[in-house]
Amino acid sequence: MSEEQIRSLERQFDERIARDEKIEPKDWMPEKYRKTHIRQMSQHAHSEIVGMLPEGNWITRAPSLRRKVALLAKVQDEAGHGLYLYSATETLGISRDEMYEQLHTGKAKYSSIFNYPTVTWADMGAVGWLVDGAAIINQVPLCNTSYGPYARAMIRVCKEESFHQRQGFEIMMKLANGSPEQKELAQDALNRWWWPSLMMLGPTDAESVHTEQSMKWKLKRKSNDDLRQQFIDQTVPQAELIGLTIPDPDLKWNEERGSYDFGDINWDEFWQVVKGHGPCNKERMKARIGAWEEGEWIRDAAMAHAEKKQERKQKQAV
Amino acid sequence: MSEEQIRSLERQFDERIARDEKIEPKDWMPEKYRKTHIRQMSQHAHSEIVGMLPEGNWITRAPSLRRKVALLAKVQDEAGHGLYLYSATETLGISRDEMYEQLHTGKAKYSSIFNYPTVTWADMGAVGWLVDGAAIINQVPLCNTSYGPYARAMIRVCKEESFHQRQGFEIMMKLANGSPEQKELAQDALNRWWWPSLMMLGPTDAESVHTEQSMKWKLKRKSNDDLRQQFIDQTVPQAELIGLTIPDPDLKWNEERGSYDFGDINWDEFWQVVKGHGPCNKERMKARIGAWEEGEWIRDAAMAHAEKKQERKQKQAV
Amino acid sequence: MKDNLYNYILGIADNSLILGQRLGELCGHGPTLETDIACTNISLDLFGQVRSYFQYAAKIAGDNRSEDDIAMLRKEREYKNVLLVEQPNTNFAYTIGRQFLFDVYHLAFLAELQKSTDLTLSAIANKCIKEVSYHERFSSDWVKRLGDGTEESNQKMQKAINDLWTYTDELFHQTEADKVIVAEGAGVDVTKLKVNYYKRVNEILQLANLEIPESKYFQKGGKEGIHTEHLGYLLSELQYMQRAYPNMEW
Amino acid sequence: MKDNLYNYILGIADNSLILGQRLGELCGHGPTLETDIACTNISLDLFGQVRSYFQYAAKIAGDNRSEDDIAMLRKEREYKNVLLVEQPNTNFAYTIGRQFLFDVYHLAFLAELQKSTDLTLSAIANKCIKEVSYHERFSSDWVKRLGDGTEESNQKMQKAINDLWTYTDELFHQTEADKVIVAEGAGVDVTKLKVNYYKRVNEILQLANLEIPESKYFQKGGKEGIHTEHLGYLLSELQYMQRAYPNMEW
Repeated sequence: MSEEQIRSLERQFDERIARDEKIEPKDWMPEKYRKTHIRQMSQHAHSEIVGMLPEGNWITRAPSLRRKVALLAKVQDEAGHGLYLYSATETLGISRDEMYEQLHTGKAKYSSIFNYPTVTWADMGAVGWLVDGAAIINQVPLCNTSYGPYARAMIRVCKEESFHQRQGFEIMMKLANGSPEQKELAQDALNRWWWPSLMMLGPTDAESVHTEQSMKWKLKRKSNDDLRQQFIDQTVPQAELIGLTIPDPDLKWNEERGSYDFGDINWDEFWQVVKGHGPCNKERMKARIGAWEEGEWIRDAAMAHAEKKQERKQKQAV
Repeated sequence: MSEEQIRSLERQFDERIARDEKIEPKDWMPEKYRKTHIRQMSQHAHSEIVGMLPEGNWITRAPSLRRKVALLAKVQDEAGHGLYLYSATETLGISRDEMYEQLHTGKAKYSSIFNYPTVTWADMGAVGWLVDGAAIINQVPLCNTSYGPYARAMIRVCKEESFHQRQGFEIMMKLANGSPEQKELAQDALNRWWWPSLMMLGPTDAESVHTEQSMKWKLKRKSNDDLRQQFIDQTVPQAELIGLTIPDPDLKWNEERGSYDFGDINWDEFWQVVKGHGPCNKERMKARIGAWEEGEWIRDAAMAHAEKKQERKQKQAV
Repeated sequence: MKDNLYNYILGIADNSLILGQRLGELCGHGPTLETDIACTNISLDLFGQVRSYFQYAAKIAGDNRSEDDIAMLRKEREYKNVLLVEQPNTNFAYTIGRQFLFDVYHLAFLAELQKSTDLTLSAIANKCIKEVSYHERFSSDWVKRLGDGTEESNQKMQKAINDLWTYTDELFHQTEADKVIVAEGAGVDVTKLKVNYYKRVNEILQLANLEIPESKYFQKGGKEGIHTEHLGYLLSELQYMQRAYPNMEW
Repeated sequence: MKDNLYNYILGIADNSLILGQRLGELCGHGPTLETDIACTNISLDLFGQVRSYFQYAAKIAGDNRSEDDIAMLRKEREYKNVLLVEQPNTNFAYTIGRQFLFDVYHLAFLAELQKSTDLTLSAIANKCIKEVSYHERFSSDWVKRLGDGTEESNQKMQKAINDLWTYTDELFHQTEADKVIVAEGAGVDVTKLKVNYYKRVNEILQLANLEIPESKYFQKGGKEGIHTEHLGYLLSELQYMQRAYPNMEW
């Protein structure tokens, strides 16, 4: 194709997106669009899969059968999200195995929040309430993103995430209304998860790359700082409702802005974790790579069995 | 050597034993004496090592620091017994590695009692009281056995075993005098360990092989049935003292014999366990073989390091 | 009477409880995303069943104890599950083998329990049987896949079956409580399930190119609360929160 | 004041408690009989130390709590050990690496604690230091053996050191309680031990043909009770009996 032709295709492509049309797998798309989507979507899929680990950590120790069942179901939903996000990403011409490879070698990222340990049962509440809460704020706009398979996956994901978020909040509420010990557990979990949750909305706009292009492609519709403000404004009243204190002495309502002012985020910590030096980065990768490597003989067996079955069928047909 | 000469040596050898002289590693001995001792002594060493497992099972869950320390020390003593029994056996011209090999391939046996699981904490009491108790009865006569290294090892072993036995009895006593729940734990442990402990003294005399020869060599000084009677007569009053009931409806004092009569032993169970089909035979071997295999790179490293160190020393000397 | 029914129900439910817990350990660590989801799903089904059984048992006990008290506040000697289900996830072949050897039994058991004169039990059985027939399909498919797959997978699957075989016979033992409830028509006479069980299991093993173990030595004890050394560790996790924070709501 | 001293003692003793427990897991499973005995011996020493510290702490608390209450009835957020000692026995190189990286610190720490103005603490330190100098010799010998041994053992030892390195810096952090007790002259200013610690550690690593990790990123949190996910499982075993059978004598 001549450069002229490409430019014309690009123009048409941009116009389609501007008209809110969805881009589908078989449509022409700029290479950069494809690559950016593979990066973001696979990162999103990886986050679901790695995100199973901190919550999986409490399945065997859940305090009641009801909570155990809910937690199992939640972690299973995350596996499901991973599954259809990987499938959606595969429509862009990359295999799941390649994506795993990128995850295991550190080429692909996943959400840094999952590099914090789940230290007590209350973390199951805090993760649902705050981490899923922040995730939803990140993800709701993606239900209208330009790439069809991603947008459709996100609609499904968001529906389940908001159920998870309510479930997490309910765990926190129960603890906050429980014995003094339970209330302490809840407050402690909030103290530990608050700041990392704010970081989940991404670096400040000043430090953020890719934003402009992503806006155009509707991979991003609000800036990180706007999303963060939205998360804070939504979450603070919820904490108040159940009598927990946000661990930020600078937090206060700003009448003029109609929003909460809040304290400084420790971006050094953020970058340390992003760069692979958070509390659990190594553990998380060890778990994922371990599962993958231990799974090799099983995947081989399944493949060999399928081939043998096929052969047997063909022989019978002859 | 002519047959004549051998017969003469054998005669002298038998006379030495009859005179209660000790046979030492460098002394001439009949091949059968050597083999029989290797079999019995290595079996004894293996029993110490495998015997670490059922008790090791409760180290991380011991109910108090005092008990944890005592249990650790006890299991460590067993390792120590293993160590000097292996050393004593090595004087007969077999290496520790060869003995392990025999254990791991099932060629060598170990005491069947260790193929029962330790199900509750009270089993730490029952094992000490009953299993070590029965072991002592088996072993005390061996302090005077004819093979010097074995006799000396047994003197040391017996001293520690009787300490262990008292420790086990003390655990049982504490439980038996404790809460109703604790007393139930103690009674339950006694119920489960009583019969296997009786079996520890070996098959009935009618079924026992090797006995006559072993008597002559002082590898055995009383018959299995006599030892069993001794164990029962010694243990029943101890149970009564702490208010526990021996789980044998046929048990009763026989005034005439001056001993307890007791019920039938389930020899089918005994032989099933001996043949490798007890509750934990597979687990015990898995643990031992696992430790051995996982230790390979470590033993190799230690050897390589020692060699390199030696070389470096020699080079410096040049 | 009530005691026997209570114990009978626990005898059924503890199998699901302990197996569900074992599967829960794997959640997030499965060899593929699909098997991870499937195993978690089975675990979910099993815990759902446990809740139905224990809620009923709690009603029978009639003394304010809750499903969680029954699940998490017993001592190691009070759990009545068979030894099979407490065996560890040594590797995926063991997980699948354990599941398969239990599912075949479980399915046949529930088919009979549907006929129980106890209407609650028959209703629970009726609800569970659909789930369990899915479990059985899943696990026997995987037995075939691993048995038939590669040489390595065949060996691993064979080893798992050989090791787990010793725990199958216990499925068909009856406790005293069982006998009473069977006589009343509310329970299932498991001794009658044995022949068909081995027939079905052997059929699948053959399809999977696996040898049927010949050992005639079996382990039992779980139904009487005498467990393997694996169970204690499982319980220390299962019970941790209820023990450390007693008498609270979650 | 008393609270600070109590917390200070727990901060010392919890390291021995958790490390002793980790070593206890290995008892009967060591790679050779000799190392099995040695590791159990270290575990024994550590638990002996724990008892001395906790008996003293119980006296300070003065409210009838026992050494076992302190050891086994706290919640996961109340254990003050450094993250290093709770790391699992991934393989023998990790066990040795963890031991070595702790022992070098422990020995230097006790040498200072001997000078404590608190006579009980200085007496305990005086008793323990002989044991710990044996530990340090044992673990550094093994670091050298594994580092210098075969290519495989060198790689394994290097990997363990690399992974555990991230937990070393925490040894030299001070809690609020630490600062108060140090100011009073009863505690050890751990910040002053840091330079010599790395000097000694690096010396051994070099003798062992191992590379000194370059990472400047470190983990902390244990001293404030924020632990890695490994600790919870360890505690569920450690506490099991005391939780399941409360208020009894053993």
